Amino acid sequence: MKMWKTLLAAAVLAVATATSAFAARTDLVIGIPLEPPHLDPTAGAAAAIREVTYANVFEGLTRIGPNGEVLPDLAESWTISDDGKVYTFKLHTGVKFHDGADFSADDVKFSLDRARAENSVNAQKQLFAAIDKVDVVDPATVKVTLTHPQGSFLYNMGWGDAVIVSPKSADTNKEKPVGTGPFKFESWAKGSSITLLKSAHYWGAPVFLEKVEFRIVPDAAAAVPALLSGDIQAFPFFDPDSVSQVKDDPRFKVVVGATEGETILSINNKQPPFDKLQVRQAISYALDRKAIIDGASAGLGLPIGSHMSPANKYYVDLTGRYPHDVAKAKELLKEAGLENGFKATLKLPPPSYARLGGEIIASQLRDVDINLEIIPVEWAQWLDQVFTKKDYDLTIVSHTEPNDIDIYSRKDYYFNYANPAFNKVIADLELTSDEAKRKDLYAQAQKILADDAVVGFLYELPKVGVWDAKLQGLWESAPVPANDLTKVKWSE
Amino acid sequence: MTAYLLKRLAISLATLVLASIVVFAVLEILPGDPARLMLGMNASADQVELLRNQMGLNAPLLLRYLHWAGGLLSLDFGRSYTYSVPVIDLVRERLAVSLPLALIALALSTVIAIPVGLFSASRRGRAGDTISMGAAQLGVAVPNFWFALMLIYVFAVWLRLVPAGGFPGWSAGIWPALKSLLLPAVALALPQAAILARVTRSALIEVLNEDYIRTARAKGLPYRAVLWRHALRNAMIPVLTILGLQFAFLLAGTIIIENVFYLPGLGRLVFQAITQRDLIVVESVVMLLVAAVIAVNLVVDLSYAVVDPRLRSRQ
Amino acid sequence: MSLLEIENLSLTIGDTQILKGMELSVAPGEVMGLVGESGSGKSMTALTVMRLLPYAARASGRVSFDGIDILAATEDQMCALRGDDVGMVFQEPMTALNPVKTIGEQVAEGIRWHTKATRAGAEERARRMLDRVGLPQAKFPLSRYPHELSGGQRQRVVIAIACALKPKLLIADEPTTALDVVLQAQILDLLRDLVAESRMGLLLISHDLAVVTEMADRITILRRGEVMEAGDTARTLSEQLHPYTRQLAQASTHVPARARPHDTSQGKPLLQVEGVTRDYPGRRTSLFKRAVPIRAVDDVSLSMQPGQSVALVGRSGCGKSTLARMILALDKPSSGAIRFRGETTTGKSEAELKPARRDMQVVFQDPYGSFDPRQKVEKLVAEPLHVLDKKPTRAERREMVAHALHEVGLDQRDMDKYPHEFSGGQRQRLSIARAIITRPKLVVADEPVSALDVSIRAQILDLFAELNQKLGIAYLFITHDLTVARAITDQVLVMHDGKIVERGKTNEVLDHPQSEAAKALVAAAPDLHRAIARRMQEQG
Amino acid sequence: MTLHIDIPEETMSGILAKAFRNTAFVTGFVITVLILAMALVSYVWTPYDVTKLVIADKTQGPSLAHWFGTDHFGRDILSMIMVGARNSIAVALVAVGIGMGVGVPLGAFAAARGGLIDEALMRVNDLVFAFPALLSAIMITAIFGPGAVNAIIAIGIFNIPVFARVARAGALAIWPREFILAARAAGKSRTQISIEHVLPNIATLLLVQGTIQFALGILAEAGLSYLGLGAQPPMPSWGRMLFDAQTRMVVAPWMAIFPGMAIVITVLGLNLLGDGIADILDPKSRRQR
Repeated sequence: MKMWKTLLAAAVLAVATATSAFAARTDLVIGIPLEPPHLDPTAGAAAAIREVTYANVFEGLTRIGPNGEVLPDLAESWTISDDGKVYTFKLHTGVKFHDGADFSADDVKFSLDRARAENSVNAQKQLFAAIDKVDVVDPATVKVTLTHPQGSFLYNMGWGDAVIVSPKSADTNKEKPVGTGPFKFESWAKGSSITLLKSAHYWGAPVFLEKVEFRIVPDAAAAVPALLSGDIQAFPFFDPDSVSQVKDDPRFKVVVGATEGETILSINNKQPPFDKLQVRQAISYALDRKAIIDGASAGLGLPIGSHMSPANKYYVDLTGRYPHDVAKAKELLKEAGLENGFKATLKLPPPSYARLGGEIIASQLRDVDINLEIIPVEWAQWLDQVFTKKDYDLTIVSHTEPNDIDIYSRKDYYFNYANPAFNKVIADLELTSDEAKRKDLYAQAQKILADDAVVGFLYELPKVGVWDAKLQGLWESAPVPANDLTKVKWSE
Repeated sequence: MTAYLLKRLAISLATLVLASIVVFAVLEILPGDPARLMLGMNASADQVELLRNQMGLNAPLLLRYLHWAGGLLSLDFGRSYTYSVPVIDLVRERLAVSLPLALIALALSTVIAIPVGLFSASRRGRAGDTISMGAAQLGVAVPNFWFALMLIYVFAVWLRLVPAGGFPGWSAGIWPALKSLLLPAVALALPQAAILARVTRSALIEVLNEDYIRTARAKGLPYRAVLWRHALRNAMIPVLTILGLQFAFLLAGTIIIENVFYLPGLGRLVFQAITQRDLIVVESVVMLLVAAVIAVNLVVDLSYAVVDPRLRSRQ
Repeated sequence: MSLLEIENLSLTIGDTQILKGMELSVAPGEVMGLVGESGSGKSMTALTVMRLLPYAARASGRVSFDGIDILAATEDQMCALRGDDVGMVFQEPMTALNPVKTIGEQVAEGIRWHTKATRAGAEERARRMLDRVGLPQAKFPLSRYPHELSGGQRQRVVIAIACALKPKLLIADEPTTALDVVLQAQILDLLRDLVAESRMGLLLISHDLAVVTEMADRITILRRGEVMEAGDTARTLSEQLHPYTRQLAQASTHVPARARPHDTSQGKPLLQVEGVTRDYPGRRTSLFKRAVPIRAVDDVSLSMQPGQSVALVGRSGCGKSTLARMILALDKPSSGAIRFRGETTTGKSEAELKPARRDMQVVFQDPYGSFDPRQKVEKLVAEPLHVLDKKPTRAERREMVAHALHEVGLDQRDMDKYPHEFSGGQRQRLSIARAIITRPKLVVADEPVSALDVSIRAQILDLFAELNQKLGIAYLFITHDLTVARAITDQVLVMHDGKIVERGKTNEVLDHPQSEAAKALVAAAPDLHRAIARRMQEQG
Repeated sequence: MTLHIDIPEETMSGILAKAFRNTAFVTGFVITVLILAMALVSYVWTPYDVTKLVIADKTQGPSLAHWFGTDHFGRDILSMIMVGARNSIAVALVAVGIGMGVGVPLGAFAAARGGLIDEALMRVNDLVFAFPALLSAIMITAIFGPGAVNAIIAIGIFNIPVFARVARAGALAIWPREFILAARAAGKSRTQISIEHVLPNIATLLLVQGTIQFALGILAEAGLSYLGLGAQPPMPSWGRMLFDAQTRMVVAPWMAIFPGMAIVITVLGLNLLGDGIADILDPKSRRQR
């Protein structure tokens, strides 16, 4: 009896302190699922690096906006030569790095040259492949010359990998990132959290938050109680599978946005019997996308029929190409001489979309007598066995890079798919700048992939954000991996 | 005694060396390339090879073992592949969570278990004994991670008394830090306390059947005095053994609990490091844990001698 | 008026009746001997007086001590009595002391508890008490732990604890049973002196009639929880009015009827032991010094003729059991040689030993520990058949077992039973059946009767004698009990500190010992006739 | 380490009569038999097909149709617990088998030989003990990939030193007995003695340890499955069910509660059974009853 009283008293006290803290709040704890290996976006591929630093600590010449548009950033404006090969950037003045160093055109040249150098460890070197040379015109002007025109150059310069760093701090950015952004790095408790503080001398529009903590919560299981108990106020990348736990709670806002993540059932096109078109098509017919989306993604996410996000302007709806049709699938298998079905493996990387989706797909393919052995793998093994060595039958993965339909034309890519007709379309695209023609070429490309049933196209990975209902200004979608906090504030 | 001590030390060292070879060999056959993992899907084979060279992954096996083992001796554990900071720094940060957690859990389980064991042993066969040992049986049977889940939903989500997980760091102040270790410590301690209580009880019952207990009773000491002055100390040896095992278990076996509460402890570090193929971290932490187990065993062995004078004069 | 008065005491533990209408009294300064065989309830009587009975025990009747009704006393009252007015000494000195406390603490503890003395005061009294029981401060400081003392020394500490507060009554439950005869004599002397000094009443519990006769003024003879006879020691034992008393007395001094000793001079010796030494690795005193080995058997030579019965006697720890094991080829000598039937057994492999094993068998002391409880008698008794060259068929084997059982006086149907279905004496018969089934030439018997009650002991000795006559088996009897040696052997070897210090015809050596060791053994050995005679003499 | 073994001297019927008066034994026995029966029944009948996903029925609470509710794929939780019992029992049982099969001969051999061989075997034992078991199990499954078979190996390996230690300690307590000496005097070899006399006398000790390791094996399997390293879908496993449940605790607590209780009850039953056996066969505890 006495114990209960004490407990109650403690509870009241806890609630009281929690409420008083709400007045004029300027701090925020954001949950992120993965810990960044380090904090230098120019030296690693991990999305987690960008989820902490992009637009907050580091800035580039341009930046990507909440809806995937290209916006000026450190470059206040630019001009493009008529042949499309020379870009002249006009830079903001009075910009300082967090360590007090002045920002100038020299830093831009340093950063771009460093990224494309021979020994560069930049994870996206192809972004800079078109650059021929970088010239400093004056401290506030930079001229970039390309070897050939590149439609996506300004977009490329908005990637996290292309941010501008200072020569003084470039080598130490992994541990102590120094950029020009509105927040400066404060501390990193490894395995636990990363703290940023408002930067005193930010050149742009002032931000609202004083202190931001990125708390690392790898398990969806831990995320829910952390959110419910108020320890963490925002999960911009929430596991869709857990949404049901909070969606009816008025304290929280659930925001579903789009990503560039085409979630697909990847097929090893050279591995018999998957080298037979009928088999791949049979698989496509056997898949029930609605059940997969309901079961693996809480009903969130749009079905796709080819490798293109429905939010993309080049998107063509091909979801009707392979309706869920078990009889048809069985017929195709019979044509392929596999009326008794066959066995295969399904290697699943850790994310819940893969693990849950895999169970459902295995159950669906069992209906057409394809028996899948599920082999869960860690990312390291997946990259090694599936991606590099192509030692797999089937796998599920989300390709989150934007506009990446060209991967099907890459030599030795892990799909083991080679179609000269498709390769030609992609090659033509590189050289075509006419919008109408491009649109047509993209449509062709999508159609070829669908017809060939290269992989099982499942759905567009939703970006589910869950945060405190009083929080404003977080991105709804994720055109690039980022947690842009420049406009985030607490409502009273 | 000195000879015994030296012999024990020598055996411990030999075990450590053997363990280091086993650890190194096991991790060699772990599939997955750390360099590829660091660079991601878009990097070329050349880039991966470049990084492998930089990380020293292409050196001959023996050389790498000697380099690593030599480093261990001088407390230089190398640099983490994924974090690119010295492993020793990582370990130090994580120990600041795991060590207090293990100690609190151990203290908690001892404080609960010993009195329950004493109570139960002295009321052998009566209702109090049956009830407390029934509870202990239940405690042994509950998986600690399931218990942890239940605790979170009751105390963190429903009652909101303590955080659901995470660790604010000692810099946030002693109390908030301790508060966030409270639930994990309870989740760890209760099943351990159940085991310890059972061991305490049976050790005491064993001792209470000894002749010298009768001698003490024949001196006119009341039962309670005999229990405290004569029985408890003699029953300490099995209890100490279990305590030693538990400390080792708590330091290393917290992997699951640290995952449930997303505490940045040693257990989670090594779990993550395995999945991320941060081999150097795995190797170092496993060695550290093995060393801790061996050291604890040594300490337990020596504490036997403190408890039992017969062992002080053995070889 | 009596100090302790037990009237019509009955005791049950669970469903088992332990004591029935027990009567006993002890007057101040009197020594009362309580005699009985195992299971007679004598220890339970002592525990009833101390009120230290097991949980499930129920006592009725009347026990009064110094005017206090013990059975009705509260636990607090009992605590005040125990250790202060009543002290108790137990049988097993090795386990009666708390191993983790110093002897000083253990003696002083009761003193402090009852007198509320200061630590220093209690320690001073403890020191004086230990000095009194023969453990002077100079050699045995209070800071010694029990494991640093020998069995006899530990029993002195237990006595010091019991007598520390000069109790009115001292209860000694088989205080010397676990000790060898020489130590037994010393401890009994000590008890006698302590009792006389402070006019304590002493309740001495023992299975050994001779010990009780030497010590007690009056005796009570107990059998299966009932008093058979009680009264003045000398008169009771000399008159032996009650048949059970007579039976006990006769069994204690029983000598099997034996024909004249075999002619031992003829032929080749059966067993020859030549210069055998056995060292055990000793304890290292320092890391840098080599451990000094402990020499258990030191340059022993002996020889036995076929059919001869030889006793190997000595105090505990003198090396006699080690020697026996080496003779049985269960242990290897460090140096020297053993020849059996003229062939060397030392350094041979188990396969090479098979012929020797056939002719050499063993009987152990503990009738309970020497049988695997998981096997039936048939298999156990047949075990030595393993060494036969030709494996007997099952029918043959049963035949042989049946025959062996018959020879030791057991029924052949017993072969389908498990060992726990037999009593201690029957088990020792089984043990002998096992030993003779291969018709061996030599049986080594290691204290074969010392764990048995006197009446059973007499029967087993008869059996040994009979088999010796019938089968011509030679015996090597290992014992510390001179009455056994006298009863059944022709020759005796006296062993001391690993060496054989005296040898000769049994009667000659025991009647006229020459060596110090033999003299001490003979002097200390309790002898019922002698004790009765002395009692009679004292009383005139 | 010294160990005291009291060898009960009783007939089988006496032991059985005693067993059925022992509450712990009876309770443990009944629970264990029920769980085993449940696992066996699941081979021929379960309320629902556990390999059939019915997404439309997902996360339904307990009802008459689904006594323990349904999971996130609409599968019947009662059916999954029944089938999952198979997996838990199989993994733990085989792991105990591995531990006994390798550990007991090793321990008995070490005790019989003594000397350097004993020392060396025990040092290897210490080496295995020095590795935190769960961590090593994680590494083993990381090398060979997760799955029921690898879980068995990982748990089984750590059972070996446990049984080796128990068998050695038990055998060391038996070896100085006089009946062993008698057998040696009868010319039996060490191996013969180990098989004929030592092993039968430490069998009860091993049986008790076996039930303990069985229970621990079920807990360990649950832990590994909870980390996603145990049995893989579509084969249901209790630990995996908890893993799936933990992200749905708010909306579907039954998904966590029932499999958790299944584990608790099974482990409790086995521990009670082991305690009961130890109680019945230990004369020392009997004395007080």
